[in-house]
Amino acid sequence: MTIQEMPGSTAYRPSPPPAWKPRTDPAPLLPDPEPYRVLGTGAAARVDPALMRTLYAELVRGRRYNAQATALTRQGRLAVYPSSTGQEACEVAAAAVLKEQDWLFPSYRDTLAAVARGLDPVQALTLLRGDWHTGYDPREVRIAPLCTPLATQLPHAVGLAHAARLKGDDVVALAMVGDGGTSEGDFHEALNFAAVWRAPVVFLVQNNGFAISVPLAKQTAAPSLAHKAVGYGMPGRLVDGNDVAAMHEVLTEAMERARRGGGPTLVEAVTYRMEAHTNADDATRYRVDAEVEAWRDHDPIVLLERELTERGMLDDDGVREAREAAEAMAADLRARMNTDPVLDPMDLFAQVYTEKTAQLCEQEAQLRAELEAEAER
Amino acid sequence: MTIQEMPGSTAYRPSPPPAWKPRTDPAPLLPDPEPYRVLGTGAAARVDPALMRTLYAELVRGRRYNAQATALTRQGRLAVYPSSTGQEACEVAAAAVLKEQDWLFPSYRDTLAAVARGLDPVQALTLLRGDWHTGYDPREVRIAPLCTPLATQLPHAVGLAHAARLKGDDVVALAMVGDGGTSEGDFHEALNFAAVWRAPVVFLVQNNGFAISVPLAKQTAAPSLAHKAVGYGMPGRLVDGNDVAAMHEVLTEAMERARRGGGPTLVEAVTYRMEAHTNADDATRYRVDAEVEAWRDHDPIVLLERELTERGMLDDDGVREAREAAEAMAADLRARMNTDPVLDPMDLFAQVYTEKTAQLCEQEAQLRAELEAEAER
Amino acid sequence: MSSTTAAPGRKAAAKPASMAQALQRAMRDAMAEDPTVHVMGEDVGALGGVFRITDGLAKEFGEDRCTDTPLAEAGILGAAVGMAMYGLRPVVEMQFDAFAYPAFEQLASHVAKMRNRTRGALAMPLTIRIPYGGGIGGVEHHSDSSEAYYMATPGLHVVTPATVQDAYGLLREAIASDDPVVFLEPKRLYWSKADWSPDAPAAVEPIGRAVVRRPGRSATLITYGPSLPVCLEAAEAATAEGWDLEVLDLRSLVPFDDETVAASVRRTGRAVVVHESTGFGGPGGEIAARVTERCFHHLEAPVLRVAGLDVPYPPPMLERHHLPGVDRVLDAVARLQWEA
Amino acid sequence: MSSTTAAPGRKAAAKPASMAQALQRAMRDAMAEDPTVHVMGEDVGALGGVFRITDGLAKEFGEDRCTDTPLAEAGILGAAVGMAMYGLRPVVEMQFDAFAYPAFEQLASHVAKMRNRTRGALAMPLTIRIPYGGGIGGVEHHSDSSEAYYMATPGLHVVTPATVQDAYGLLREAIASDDPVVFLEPKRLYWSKADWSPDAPAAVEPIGRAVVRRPGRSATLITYGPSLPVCLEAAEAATAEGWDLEVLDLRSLVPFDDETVAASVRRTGRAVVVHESTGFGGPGGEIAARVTERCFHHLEAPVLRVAGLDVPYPPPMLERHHLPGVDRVLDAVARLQWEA
Ligand SMILES: Cc1ncc(C[n+]2csc(CCOP(=O)(O)OP(=O)(O)O)c2C)c(N)n1
Ligand SMILES: Cc1ncc(C[n+]2csc(CCOP(=O)(O)OP(=O)(O)O)c2C)c(N)n1
Ligand SMILES: [Mg+2]
Ligand SMILES: [Mg+2]
Repeated sequence: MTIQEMPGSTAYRPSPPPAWKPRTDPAPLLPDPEPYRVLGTGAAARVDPALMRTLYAELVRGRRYNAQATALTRQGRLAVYPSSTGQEACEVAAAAVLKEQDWLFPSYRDTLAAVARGLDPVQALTLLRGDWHTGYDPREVRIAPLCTPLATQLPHAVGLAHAARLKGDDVVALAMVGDGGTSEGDFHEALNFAAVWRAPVVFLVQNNGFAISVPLAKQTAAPSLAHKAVGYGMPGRLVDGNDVAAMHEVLTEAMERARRGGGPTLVEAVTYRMEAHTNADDATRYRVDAEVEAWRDHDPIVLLERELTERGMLDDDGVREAREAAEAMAADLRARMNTDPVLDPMDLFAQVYTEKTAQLCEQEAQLRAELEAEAER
Repeated sequence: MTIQEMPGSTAYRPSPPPAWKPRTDPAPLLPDPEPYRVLGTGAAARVDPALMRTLYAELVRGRRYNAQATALTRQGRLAVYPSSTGQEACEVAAAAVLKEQDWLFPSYRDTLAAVARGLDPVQALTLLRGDWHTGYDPREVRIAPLCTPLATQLPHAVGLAHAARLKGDDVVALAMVGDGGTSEGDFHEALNFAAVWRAPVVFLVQNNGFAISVPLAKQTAAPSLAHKAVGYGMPGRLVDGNDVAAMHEVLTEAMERARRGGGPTLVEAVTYRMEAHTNADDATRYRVDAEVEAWRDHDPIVLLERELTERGMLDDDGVREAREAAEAMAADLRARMNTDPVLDPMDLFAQVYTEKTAQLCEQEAQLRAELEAEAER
Repeated sequence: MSSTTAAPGRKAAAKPASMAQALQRAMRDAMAEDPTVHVMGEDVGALGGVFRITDGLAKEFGEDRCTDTPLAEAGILGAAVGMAMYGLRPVVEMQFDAFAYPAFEQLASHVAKMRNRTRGALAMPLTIRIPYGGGIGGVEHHSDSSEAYYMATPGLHVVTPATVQDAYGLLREAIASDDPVVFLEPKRLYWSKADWSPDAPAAVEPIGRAVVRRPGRSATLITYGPSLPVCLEAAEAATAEGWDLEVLDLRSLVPFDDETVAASVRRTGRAVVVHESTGFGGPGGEIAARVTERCFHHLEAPVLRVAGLDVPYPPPMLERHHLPGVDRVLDAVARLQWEA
Repeated sequence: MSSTTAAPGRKAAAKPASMAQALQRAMRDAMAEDPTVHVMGEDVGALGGVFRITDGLAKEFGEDRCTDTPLAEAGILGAAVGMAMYGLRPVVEMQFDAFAYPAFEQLASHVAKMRNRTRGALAMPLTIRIPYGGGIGGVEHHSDSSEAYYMATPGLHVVTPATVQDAYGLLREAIASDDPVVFLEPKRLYWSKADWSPDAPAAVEPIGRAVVRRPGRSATLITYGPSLPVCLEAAEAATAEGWDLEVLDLRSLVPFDDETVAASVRRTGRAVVVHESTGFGGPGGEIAARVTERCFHHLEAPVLRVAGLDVPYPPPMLERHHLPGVDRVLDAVARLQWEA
């Protein structure tokens, strides 16, 4: 499971076939046939126990976050919530491998990754609550706006990483996308740009089996999504996305490779979406409970708990502590989300352009007059 | 160089990683490390001599066609001409492997493939002459309109092939695209749809080293363009695009595979654009003559002539015959292109919709009045 | 009304149905009648689409007739182009307005132009269904009004129903049309209901004809799709001010029914165009300009426009300030220079 | 005129230069002054672009500052968005109008909205250069007038020069702007020439201001980009009929200079909008509607429009019938109800 440095391709010039040389050796770019695992294998012995315990606490907190956000949605406090329940290992690992200066490019499903990176959950949930589109300053926290148009965040990650590299900054971008998103043209274009530019970016595909109702088999006929990497000339890695230790190891390696100029990596994390697509979705229309049940035994928290317990690294106290911390986070989130945000409709006009156009000033004045009339009634 | 049948992927359902199975065996999908060649190798003995001689005549005619079209452009008879000089083996082979009922999806550079398929060269050149956008009835000749927006013809080919398969018709679509075109999102989406649908379509990438001025190294970092195939779960084939016998063999195999329900294939033909991108381009800005010269010895006609001559299958008479036929075609083309086409401006309105809207009728009446006024002056 | 919109076989009395149901039924009847009709898009199969408009079609007609595609809009529309080239009649569902943008090149450069480029040899009998507009509390990119883009692209028909009856009738016609139709479904009217039977669609006017939804003499409200109920409500409220407003439902933006619209405005002498799309560069400019060109000397006041604000679509909690409501329509009517 | 448009250092006398040269010089000066300016696109490097507008930039500033990208427009614009997020100031070249369509989703859903979505935290100081319009004998997809699409997308500035001076001045300003600018270059004016020196750009008005190119009293021709020379020629020809036409060059479609335009039309009482884009759903509708809203009681006749036909752009041999020429402009002027 070593990743070979990709030789620079800029020397390539067209040459007649008798002199043909492949531009890159494909063999090291191909993923292993099986998803890489650490928990429950000999490799687990290598992992730093402190890291394991930290990841455990994060997983527990992440699961609680998902539950709380789901509950808030039922209570009408969120417009919609796409839960990452079952996918917490991917979310948590993605945040954990980032350095302070690195950037995260999340999709709508990845609020947990943003929270795990340190973003205030209330800010992370702004989009889904509906008071504004983005609830934080992306530059301050180095988290791009949660992205809804599928795969469109990937070229952004490439551009940002490329810009940082041109500037000589030590910045790596980690971009997240779903299995369905890999079918979009923007996925293709982003990976290609990244490889040609050797941009320091890591693409993390969470293959959770479905794009809303559409199962992977209707999405791709590829041996694995990680196999797509070779077509761009970057390494593809296949990982058990519910094994947080494996996720952490593979992503760390990919980040380091990007950091030292080795270019991008495509990581496919095999996981499963335990809940419906969002609260508005009805998963019974397209999948059976037995399938969901089969994954319960392979739950990311169960896997890690099993490993830690077997190796005497986690006792009841440890479990309680993690749960208490999670509850505290949830209580705080609940309290702060159970208020109606105070909004200023004039914000609609404030940042369409750097300076409001005369046209927008007119419309602003009109709306202000309407609101005043409304208030008087 | 066998191509494995792709196993149906519809049985795939998400399963936890301990039960992981790759959906397809990647090994047979990967291209050989070197472009496949026939001419000058032992494999040449296998090729039907009659086929070789036919292909030879077609290559000679194709080269002459390119020269004539280029000359017509210099004389102002064509608005623009993207020459396929040097790439005739790809063009000729693409046409030769099609059955009557099959469809060709050419790009702007592939008028020769259309002509080799039997289309009247004057009709093939209509777009480039500028009297209309498409000079023929695509259904009649089963050649899609020459396509200019890069790679956009590829999903069309997939849709058509899919429709034919649903209807139970024995139809395969062959779609042509350039190396630059492989970077477009539509390339990705088309190949993915084709593989998921197991559509009977063959994708032929002519890697001629450049997208206008941009060399392949700035286009991709992949080991080869054929390596992209594995990411879709289809076989990728790498071929010497100047070896017409190799092209014919590989394309025939891919067409047959598609025909018997085996799904799509991606073929990368390694070739070289001997002329500038079009007559309007200045190739000296981005490449040196030495590079062009290096390819002269690997010219498709030279390669085949060498093989045929060495094996006593072509004598001076044969060469002369081929050239005379080519000259006759060129003379006819010249004569018919050296007239001003008679155009009816009312055609502008005729086929915007099935029925002219009231709005278009108004505009038509106005233009008619203008033309009458003009005629009276 | 073209005969293709009459439902085959059975007869049923009118009963309450939603626009969503009427749309579903239109596809179902079209598929039953014509084996070349194929429905395709993201989640249109087992799920029946995120709005359930294709509910049951995959089950009834099989996955080859109602197909869950990979997630790639350019690929979907591009494949549909190829299918149409081979004689099929694809009905494409785009999941939301903004998610049709990846298919823009296929739409503008191929779908709209194919008939023209080939002098009529290749028809594009495609229907592209796009749920559009806001008012449903959707997060960003789920509430765009994108009709201006399609109107500005010659070769496309642009159609949008505002009633349950039209949802059925216009969609049947769109599917039967040999020209590509961008079929814009006002998503906040999906659950609006009316008494309706697919057996009695005779009252439905064809594509290309505007319809007077409320006759009136004081001024004309020109509208379509999601804003029709707003205009009808405004017209009712206006009676209190002594205004008798005529409400026109355009139904099809392309072709545009100049005749009906101009006739109304010539009669009333005043007009307001109402739509949810942003005002600047939106459909209202074209409509106001056409009306003015044709009715100038009948106009007592300039044709006014009530439209969405010229800003990106707002987040759910602010969208009510963006959407043209009854008050804004009445304000505009009040500005029609009644004193003159 | 913002100070960023003054060229650094040397002084030179005005001498004949083409619009292409002025555009090249604008990028060169911007790159020399500001190391965050990056030019990117297809063939912009060694080739200097298919129109040679980026000629020499890669050589002078290196391939990292003027970059040949892979051939994928959504990827180009998407990457530029990311670069802008990191503080760069990308100048993207789209090779032709219709080849910007693949980037439509990135443009509409990200470029136009980023500042708004993030309450101003992420600016998009992007310039998207698009050669547009016809008249150069290009085959299909090489001559589209796509300005209506961009006008209908709030968050974008839409700018188009018609003179050599403006080509330099407006492009400098666009690059210096912290907002995204769709910079439409009238490709058939690339080789038009004027006496010009980059050292004396003081006469150039900023983005957002329309300019009177020819004062007149009988009627106002409102135009921009490729149609400006047509209107100036028409105005000259019109003197023979006794018409003294004012010609307005809009220069920027967004923001729109209502003040200058309305002032002119109020003075003349008559107006014709002239553009090459198709008429239906094109910019002319918006412009005519705005003018009418503001100048209704000053108008002697409806604002008329002279535009491209409502058809897909014609093949080279027929394009002259599509393009608004002097005669059509004069015909429209004649229809401005002079007898009234
Ligand atoms: C361009 C675009 N098309 C369609 C959609 C609608 N949509 C939202 S989520 C989704 C499924 C995405 O599946 P996947 O990429 O696997 O991510 P997951 O939701 O499973 O995390 C779809 C079709 C969208 N957001 N963007
Ligand atoms: C979508 C799109 N973008 C840009 C162009 C402009 N363009 C025409 S040909 C070309 C290069 C194509 O290179 P390649 O695909 O390698 O084909 P070749 O010309 O070498 O045959 C470009 C950029 C286009 N036609 N379509
Ligand atoms: Mg998924
Ligand atoms: Mg090429």
